[in-house]
Amino acid sequence: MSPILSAEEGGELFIPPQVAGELESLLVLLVLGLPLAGFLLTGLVGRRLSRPWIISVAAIVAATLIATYLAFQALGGTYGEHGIKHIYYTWIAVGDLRVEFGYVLDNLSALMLIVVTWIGALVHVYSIGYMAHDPGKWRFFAYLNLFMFSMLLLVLASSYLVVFAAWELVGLSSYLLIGFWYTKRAPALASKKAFLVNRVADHSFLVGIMAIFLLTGTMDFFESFIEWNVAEVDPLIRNAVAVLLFAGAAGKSAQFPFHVWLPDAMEGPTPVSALIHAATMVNAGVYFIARTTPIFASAPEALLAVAVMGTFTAVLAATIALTQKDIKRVLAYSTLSQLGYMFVALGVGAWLAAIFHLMAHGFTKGLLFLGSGSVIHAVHEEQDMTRMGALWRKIPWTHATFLIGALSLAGIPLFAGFFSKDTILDEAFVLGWWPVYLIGVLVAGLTGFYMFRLMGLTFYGKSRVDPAVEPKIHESPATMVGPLVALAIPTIFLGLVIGLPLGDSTIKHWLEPVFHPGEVILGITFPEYEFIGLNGGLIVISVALAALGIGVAIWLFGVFNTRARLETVDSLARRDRVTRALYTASLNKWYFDDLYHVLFFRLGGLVASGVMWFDVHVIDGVVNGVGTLTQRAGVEVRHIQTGRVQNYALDIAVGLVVVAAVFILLAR
Amino acid sequence: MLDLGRLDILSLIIFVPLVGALGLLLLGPLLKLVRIEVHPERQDDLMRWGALLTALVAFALSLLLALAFDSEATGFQFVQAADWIGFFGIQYKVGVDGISLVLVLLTTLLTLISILASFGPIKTRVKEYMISFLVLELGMLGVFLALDLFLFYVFWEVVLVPMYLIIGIWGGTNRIYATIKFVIYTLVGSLLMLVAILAMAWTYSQTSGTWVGAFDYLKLVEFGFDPTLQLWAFLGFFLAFAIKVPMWPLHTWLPDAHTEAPTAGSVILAGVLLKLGGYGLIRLNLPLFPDAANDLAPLVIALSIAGMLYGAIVAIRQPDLKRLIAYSSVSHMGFVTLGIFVFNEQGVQGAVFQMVAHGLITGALFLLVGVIYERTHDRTIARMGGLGQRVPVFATLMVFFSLASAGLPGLAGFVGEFLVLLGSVAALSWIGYVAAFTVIFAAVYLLYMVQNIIMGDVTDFLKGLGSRLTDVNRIEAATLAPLVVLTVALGLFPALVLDLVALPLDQVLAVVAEAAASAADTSAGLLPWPQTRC
Amino acid sequence: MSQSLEAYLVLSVLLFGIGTFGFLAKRNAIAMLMSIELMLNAVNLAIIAFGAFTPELAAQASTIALFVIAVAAGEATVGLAIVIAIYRNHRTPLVDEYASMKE
Amino acid sequence: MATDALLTLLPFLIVVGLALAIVLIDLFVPDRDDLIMAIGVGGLLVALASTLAVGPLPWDMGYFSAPGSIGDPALYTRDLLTSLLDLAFISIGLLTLLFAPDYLVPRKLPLPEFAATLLFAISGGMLIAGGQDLLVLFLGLELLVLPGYLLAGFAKRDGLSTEGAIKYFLLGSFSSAILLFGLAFVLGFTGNTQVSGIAEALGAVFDGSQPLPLALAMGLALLSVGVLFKIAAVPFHYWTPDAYQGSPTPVTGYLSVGPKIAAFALILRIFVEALEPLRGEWALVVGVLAAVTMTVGNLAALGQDNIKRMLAYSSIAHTGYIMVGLVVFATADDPAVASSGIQGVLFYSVAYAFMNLGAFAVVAALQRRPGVTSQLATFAGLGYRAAVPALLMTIFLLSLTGIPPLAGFFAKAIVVLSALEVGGGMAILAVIMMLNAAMAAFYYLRVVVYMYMRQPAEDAPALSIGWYTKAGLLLAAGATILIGLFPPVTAAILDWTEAAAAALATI
Amino acid sequence: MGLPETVPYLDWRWDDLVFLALAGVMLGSALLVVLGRDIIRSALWLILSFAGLAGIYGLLGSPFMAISQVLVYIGAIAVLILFAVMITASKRGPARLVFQRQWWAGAIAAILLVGLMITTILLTEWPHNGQVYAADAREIALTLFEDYLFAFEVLGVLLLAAVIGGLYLAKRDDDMPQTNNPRQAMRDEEERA
Repeated sequence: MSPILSAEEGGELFIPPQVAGELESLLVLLVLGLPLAGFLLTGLVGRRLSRPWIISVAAIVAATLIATYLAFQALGGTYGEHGIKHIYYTWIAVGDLRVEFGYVLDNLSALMLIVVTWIGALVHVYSIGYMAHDPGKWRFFAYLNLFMFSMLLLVLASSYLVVFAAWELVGLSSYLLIGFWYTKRAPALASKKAFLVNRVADHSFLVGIMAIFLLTGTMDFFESFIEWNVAEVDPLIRNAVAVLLFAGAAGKSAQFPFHVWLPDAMEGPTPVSALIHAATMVNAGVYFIARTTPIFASAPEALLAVAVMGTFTAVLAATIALTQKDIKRVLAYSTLSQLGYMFVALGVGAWLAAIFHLMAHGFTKGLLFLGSGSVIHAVHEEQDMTRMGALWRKIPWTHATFLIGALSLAGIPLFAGFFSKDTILDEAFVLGWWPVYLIGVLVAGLTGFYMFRLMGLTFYGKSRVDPAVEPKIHESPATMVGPLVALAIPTIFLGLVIGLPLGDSTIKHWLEPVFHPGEVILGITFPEYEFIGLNGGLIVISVALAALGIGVAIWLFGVFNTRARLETVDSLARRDRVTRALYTASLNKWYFDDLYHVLFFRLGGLVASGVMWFDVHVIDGVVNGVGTLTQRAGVEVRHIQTGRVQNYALDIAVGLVVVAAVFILLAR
Repeated sequence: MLDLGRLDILSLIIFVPLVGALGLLLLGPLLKLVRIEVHPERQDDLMRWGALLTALVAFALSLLLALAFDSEATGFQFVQAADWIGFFGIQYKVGVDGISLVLVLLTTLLTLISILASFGPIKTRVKEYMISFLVLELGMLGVFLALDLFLFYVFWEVVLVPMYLIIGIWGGTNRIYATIKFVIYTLVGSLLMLVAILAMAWTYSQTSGTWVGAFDYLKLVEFGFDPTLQLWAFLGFFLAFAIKVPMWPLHTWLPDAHTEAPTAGSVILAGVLLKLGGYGLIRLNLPLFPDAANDLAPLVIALSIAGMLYGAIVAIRQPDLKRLIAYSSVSHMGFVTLGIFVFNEQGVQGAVFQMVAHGLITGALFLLVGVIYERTHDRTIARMGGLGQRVPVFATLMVFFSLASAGLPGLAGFVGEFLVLLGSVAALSWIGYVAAFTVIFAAVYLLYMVQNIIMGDVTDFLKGLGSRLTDVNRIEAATLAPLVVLTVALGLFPALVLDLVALPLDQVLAVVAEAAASAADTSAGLLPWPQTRC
Repeated sequence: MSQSLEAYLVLSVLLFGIGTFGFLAKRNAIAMLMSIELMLNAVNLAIIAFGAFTPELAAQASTIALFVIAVAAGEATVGLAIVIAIYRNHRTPLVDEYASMKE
Repeated sequence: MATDALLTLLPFLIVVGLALAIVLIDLFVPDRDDLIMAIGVGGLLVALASTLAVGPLPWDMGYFSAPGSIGDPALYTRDLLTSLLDLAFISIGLLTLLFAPDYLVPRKLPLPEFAATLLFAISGGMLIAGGQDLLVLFLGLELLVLPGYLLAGFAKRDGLSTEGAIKYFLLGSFSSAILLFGLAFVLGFTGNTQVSGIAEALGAVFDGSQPLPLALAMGLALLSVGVLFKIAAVPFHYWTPDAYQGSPTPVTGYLSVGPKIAAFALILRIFVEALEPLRGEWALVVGVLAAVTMTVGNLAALGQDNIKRMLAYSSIAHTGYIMVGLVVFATADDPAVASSGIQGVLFYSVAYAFMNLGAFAVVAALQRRPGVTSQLATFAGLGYRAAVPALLMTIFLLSLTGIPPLAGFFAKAIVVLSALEVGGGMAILAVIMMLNAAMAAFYYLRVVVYMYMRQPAEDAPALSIGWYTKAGLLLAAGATILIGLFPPVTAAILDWTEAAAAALATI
Repeated sequence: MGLPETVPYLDWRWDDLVFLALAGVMLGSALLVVLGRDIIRSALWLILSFAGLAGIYGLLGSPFMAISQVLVYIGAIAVLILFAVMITASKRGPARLVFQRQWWAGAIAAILLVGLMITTILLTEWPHNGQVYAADAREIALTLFEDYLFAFEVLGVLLLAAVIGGLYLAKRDDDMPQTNNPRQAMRDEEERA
C-alpha cells in the first residue's frame, strides 16, 4: 500500500502544461468547432445543397490548416516541452467532482492532430468522388464531420470524462457510418455489433475512469498522474483500474477479445474504413494508453496484460488475414494485427514506438484502404479478390500508390512502416521481452505474405473480373487519386523525416517529455543504440523474415506479369488434415464470431427470454394471482350467501354460540 | 432576482390548472347561457386551446418562479401556510426548494407538451380529457410543493384519479385491466403511506402535547423519531414510492399502464408520475427516517440494481415499442433509487438529474411512438422496418432520443447515469461495477429497436399504408423540439439543474450522515478509496 | 325450587332454546314467527323472575315485561303483514323457497 | 318543566308529529304528493333548524341551548351525541324523502305511507340517540326497525322486495329477541335499567381485575350478537345483501345508513356508556370481527354485477371500518385515545351517511323508469348519457373508496389515526383496513369503468331526473365534498364529534 | 286447605309441584309448537304454552302480568297468528316437510346455546336470590305512568307505526301488476292448466 513516489518526487517528475494563450484557445475552439458546425449545417441544410459536401469539406480543410499550424507550433517548442492547457468551462461539478471541458496541446496531441486532420481532410476529398453517386451523401458528409469533431475532441481533451465523451461520440459516428447503407441488412447488423462490442468495453472503461477519480480526486489527466503515484493505493487496485482502462482501449482498438467488430465494420463505405477503422478511431485506444502512461507505469501486471493481448491479437489477426478473400477484410485483419503491434509496444514500455507506429500505420493503412476503395470502384463494387486480378495496368495510379502502402506495411526499409515497426521490435527485445520479439518478427513475415498475396490476387496474374465489367474498368477520378498520391508521400517519407537517426530520432525528442515520467516510474532505461551491432542485427532479422514472406507470396500469387500458382495454395491447404484444418480455421476467423454468436446472441437471447418469461409468469403472475385469488375468494365468500333464511339464521345461532363461548372462556 | 412581493406564486401555480379545468367545465353551459351556438367540433377546439393556454400560463408562472428563486439560499422559499384542519394541526403549507423547483418546471413543461401532443390524437370527449389533464397537473404540482404531509398525501391521491380516467377512457384495447391494475397497485402503497403519516403525526403530537405542527414537514424533519417507528414508517412510505417509481419487483403495472395509455398519458406517466416516487424518497424517506434509511439502504440498493439490470434485460425481448420503453423506464428509474440510497453527493444529485433527464427523454420517446402509432395504429416492432427511408425526420429523432436514453455523453441521459454510477462505485466499489452493466443492456435493447424499426427494408405492413405514413407534422415537431433542445442543453450544461439541487440535497445527506455517524460501525474500511471523496 | 331464581332462569332458557330451535328448523314463516314469540316470552319470563327476586326492581320488571308484550304485538303485526304480502307474490309461506336473491 | 321537556324533545316531537300529520293529510286529502313532499321536506327542515336551536352544540353560541332530560331518573337526555345524531337522522330522512318520489311515483307506490313510515323510522333512531334507559333504547330500536321492515317490503307487488323484507324481518326479530335476552341479563345482574345506573353498578362490582361473572359474560355475548346483527357485522350480516337488493332503491339507501348509524348509536349508549367497565371483555371479539367484516364485505362485493347488492356488501365493509373505532375505545388506556375512537365512529357515520345515500340516489334516479334494473350494465356509458349524475356518482364512489379530499377519506383517516394512537395490534388492524380500502377501490372503480369506459347500450333511454332528486343529490354531494374540502365544515364536525365522544367515552 | 306442608313422598313444597306442572305444560306445548306438522295445531299449542307461562307469572306473584299475558298474547297475538295461518294456508295442503333440511344443525346449535346459558346461570352468584317479591298493580301502574310515561307514549307511536305500515302492506290491490315473481308466474301457469 505504499505510494510509488513521494509528493516531492511527484512534483519534480510531473511538470504541468503552461496556461494557454487566448489565440491558441480560440484556434483550438475553431479546430473543434468547425467540424461540429459543419456537421450541424450539413445535417440541417445539406440535403438541399447541390454540392452537399461543400460545407463539410471546407470546414475540415480549414480545421486541418489551423490544426497543422497549432501542431507545428507545439512541436516547434513554442509552447514549451509540456504543452499548453486551457479550460473552457466546467461541464459537471458535483461535490469534489469537477469535470472540466478543456484541452491540452502537447507534442502527443500535436502528432495526433496531424494524423487525424490530414487523413481526415484527404478522406473528405476522396469521398467527394467516391460518394458522388450516392443520394444520401449529405448525410455521409455530416457524419464524417461529426466524426472529425469527436476525434479531435478525443485527442485534445484534458479530462478523462471528456475523453470518454469523445470516445462515445466517435463510437456513435462509427455506428452511423458503418450503418450508412442502413437499408441493407449487413451494414445495419455490423453497425450495431460495433456499437455494442464497444459498449461492453466502454462499460469497464467508464468504471475505470470513476475509480481514477475516486482514487485521485480529480478527472484531470495531469493532476491525476501525480496524485495516483503519490497516493497510497493497493497494487491490486492499481492493476485492476489499469485493466479496466485497458479494456476500454482494447474495445476501441479492437484488441482480442473485442476484435470481432472491426472486420464487420468494413460494411461501411470504404472512405469510412480508411478514416475511422484504420487510420484514426481505432488508434484511440493506443493514444489513450500512451496518454495515461503514468497510470499504467505503476501497474506493471496490467502492462503485461496489454503486451500479451497485443501479441495475441497480432498473431491471431495476421493468421486470419492470410486466407481472407475480401480485399477490405484482409486490410481489416491487417489493421488488427498492426494495432496488436502497437499494444505490444505499449505493454513493453516502448511507448514512443507505439505512437510512431500509430502514425506510420495510420498513413499507410489510410492509403491502402483508399486504394482498395479505388479498386472496388474500378471493378464496380466487387470486393472479392478472387474476382479481380491483373488490374495494375488498368488503374496504374491506384496500383502504384497501393504498392507503396504494401511495402510500407510489410516493413521494407526506408518506408514509414519499416521505421516504426522496427522500433517496436527493437525496443521490445532491448527491454528484455524477447518472446514478444520473436512473435513480432514472425508476424512481420506473415504481414509480408498476406500483403503480397493481396497484391498478387488484385493487381497481378490473370484477370478473373466479370467479363461484363472488364471493359468498363477505369482509373478513379482526380478527387480520389489525388488523396492517394497525397497519402503516399508520408507513407514513403515519414520515417525518413522523423524516424532518423535511428535510436535518437526526431519523434523521440518530441515525445520524450510526454513519456519520461512513466519511464521513470516503470524504471525503463534504453541502452545505447548500436546500429552496427545488436540493433542492426535485429533489423536484419525482421527485414529478412518480411522479405521471406513477400517472396513466398510472390512465388504463389505472382507480381506484375509473373504467373500465379493459385492451385499450389489449394494443394498446400489440402495436403493433410492439419493444414486443412488450419486453413479452414483461418478462413473462419478461428470461429470467434461463431463462438460469440452462440455465447451472446443465442445464449443471451435465451436468458432475456427467460427473464421475460419470469416477468410475465412469475412476477406479474403473482400480481395477477393475488388479484385472481382475491376475486376467487370473493366468489367463495358469496357462496355462503345462499339466499335461504334458515342458513342465515343457523349461522347467526352458531355465531352466537361461538361468541358466547369466547366470552365465557375469556371471563374465566 | 425577481421580487414577487406578496404574490402567492406557489398557490397560483398549483391552482391555475384547477381554474382552467373549472373554466373548461363551465364553458359549455356558459356559452349556452349567453346563447352562443358553437359547433361541437369548434367547441372541442376551444377546449384544446383553453387547456393549452392554461398549461402555458402555469408554465410561464413556473418560469417566473425559477427566475425569482434564490438558488443560494437554504431552506424553502415562497413558503405560504394557512390552517386547514386546525383540529389536527393540518395546514395548507407550500414551499419550494431547488429539488421541487426543478420538478415543477419539468411538470409544467411536460404538461404543456402533452396537451399539445393530444391535439391530434384525442378526438373524442375532448373536454373531459383536457380537464383530467389539468387536474392531473394540479395534483403533481401539489405533491412537489406541499410542505404538510397531509396535504402531500391529498395531492398524491389527487394524481391518481385523472390518470385512472386518462388510461381508462382514452387508452388502448386492454385499458381497463391496465388502469385498474395501476390504481389498485398505487392505492395499496399510498394507503399504507397514509398509515405511516398518521402514525408520525400522532407520535409528534403525543410528544409535543399538541396537534399543532403534527403534519408540518419542517417540524417533523427536526423531530427525530425512534428507530422502531422509523422502520415501520419508512416501509410505509417506501412501499408507496417504490410502487410509483416503480422498483423491482413492484413494476408490472407500469408496462401495462404505458402500453394502454394514450400517448400524452404515457408521456406524463413516464415524465412526471414516476418522479413522484423518487421525489418522495428524497424529500420524505431520507430526512424523516435517517436511521431506517441507513439500515435499509442495502435492501433498496439491491432492489434498485436488480431492477436496473432486470428492466434492461426484459426490454430486450419486448415485442411492443411502448412496452420496451416502459421496461427501459424500470431500468432507468432504478438508477434514481440507487443514486438516492448510496448517500453521497454524486449519487443523489445524479438521481435528481436522472429524474429530469428521464422525464425529457422517455417523454420524447413516447411522443415518437405516438407519432408512429397515429399513422399505423400499431406498435409492434416486428411490423415496422425501414422507417428511416420513409420518415427520415422521425427516424432521426428516434435515433437521437434512443441514443440519449442509452446515455450518450453530451446528452442529458449521460450525466445522471454517470453521476449515479459514480456514486454507487464510490459507495459500493465492485457492486457499482455490476450495476453499470445496465448501460450495456440499455444499448442492446435500444439498438435492437433502432435496427428493427428504422433500418432495413420497408416492411409490407408499412408499404400497405402508402401515403398515410407521413413524417412528423408541425404540431408533433413543436412538441418534440423543446425536448431536443433541453436534452442537449442539459447534457452540455448539467449545472442548470445541479446548481439548483445541490444545496438542498446536501442538507438531506447531512441528516443521513449524522444518523450513520451515530450508528455504531460503518463499512467504510472495505472501500479501496478514501470515504471523504464520496 | 319455585323459590330459586335459577330455576326460573333455567326454565326461561329452555323456552328460549325451544324457540331458537323452532326458528332454525321451521320452514313456514308463520311458524318461525311463533318461535320468535316463544323466545320473547322466554325473555319476559326471565325479566319477571329477576323482578320477583329483586324487590326494588319488581314493579319495573313487570312494566318492562308489559312493554315487551306490546312490542311483540307490534312485531307480530308487521311480520304477519309482510307474510301476507309475500304470500301474494310467492304463493307460499315456506321461507326456504324465497331465494331469488343470493350470493 | 313542561317547556323544558318540550324543548328537550322538540326535534323528536316534530318528526313524530310530521309523520302523524302526513297520515292525517293523506286520510283527508288523498293523492296530493306535492303537498306531502312540501310538508315533509319543510317539516324536516324545521326539525333540522330546531335541533340546531335547542342544541346542545359544542360551541357557546350565546343563545338558548338546552341540555335537558326527560323523566327522573332520566329516560331520554339531550346531550351532544343526541343533537349530532338527531341532525344525522333528520338529514338522512330528508335526503331519503327527496329521493323517493322519482322512484315511487312511476311505480305507483304511495308516497304518504312511505313518508310516514320513514319518519317513524328516523324518530326511532332519534330516540336511540338520546335514550338513557334500556327500555327506551329497546323501544327506540323497535321503532326504528319495525318501519324498516315495512319499508323494505314497501314495493309489495315486487317479489324481491317482499322477499327481502321477510328475510330482514325474520332475522331482525330473531336478533331482537337475542338482544332483549341480553338486556334481561344485564338488568338482572345490575338491577338497574338506567344507563348511568348500570355503569355505576358495574363499576362497583367489577373493576376488571377479577374474572367477569359468567352470566354477565353470557349477557354481553347476547347483547353483542344482537347489535352486531343490527350493524351487519360478519357473520351476522346475511340479511343485508338480500334486504338491500330487494328493497325499493331509496329505501335501500336509507337502510344502508339509517339503521346502521342508529345501531351504532345503540352501541354507544349501551356498550360505551352503560357497559363501559366491561369494554376490555369485548375488545378482542369485536376487533377480530371488524377485520373479518371488512374483508368479507369487500371480497363479496368484488364480483357483484348488481350495484345495489354491491353497495350492500360494501356497506358491510364500512361497518367493519367503523367497528375499528369501537375497538379503539375498548383497547385504549388513555381516555383521550378512547374518545378519539368514538370520534372516529361518529365522524365516519356522518360522512358515510351522505356519500352512501348519494350513491344510492344516483342508482334510484337511474331507475326512475320502471323496469330499469340495478345491474351494473345499466351504468354503461352513463358518463355520456348523463354527465352530471355520473360525475356525482363518481364523487360518491371516490369518497367511498377514500380518495382525498372527500368526506370518506377523512373518515377513514380519523379512524385509522385513532387505531394508530393505540398502537400494537391496533396498528395491524389499521393496516388491514387500508389494504381493504385498496381492495374496495376495485369494485367502486368498476362502476366508474362502466360509466366512462364502456359504450352505452343501444336502447338506453334518455335519463330525466326530478327536481327533488336533483336537490337531494346536490345536498349529498355538497356534504361529501364540503366535509373534506371546506375547513369550517370539517372543523365543525370534528369539534362536535370530539365533544360528543369526550362526554361519552369516560373511562 | 288441608294439604300437607310438602308433597307426600317427594318432600317437595306444593309450589314446586305447581311450578313443575306449569313448566311441563309450557315447555311441552312449546315443543309441540315447534315439532308439530300442522301449522294450525302449532298455533293452538302456542296458546297453551302462553297459558302455562301465565300460570308461572302467577306463581311468581305477578297476577297482573298473568292477566296481561292472557289478554294480549292469547287474546290478540295468537288470534292474529291464526288468521294469518288461515290466509296463507296453501291450497294444496301442508307442505311435505315441516323442517328444513338442516334442522339437525339447528338442534345442535340450540342445544349448545341452552347448555351454555344454563351453565352460566348456575355458575353465577346472583346478587338477589331467595325471596319472591310481588309487585302489585298499583306499583306497576305508578311505574308505568310516572317513571315510564314517556316510554309509554313512545310505545303508542310504535304501535301506530306498525299498524299504519302493516295495513298498507297487507292491503290487497290485485289490480296492480306483480313483478319479479318467477314462482308465482309458474304457479299461475299451473293454475290455468
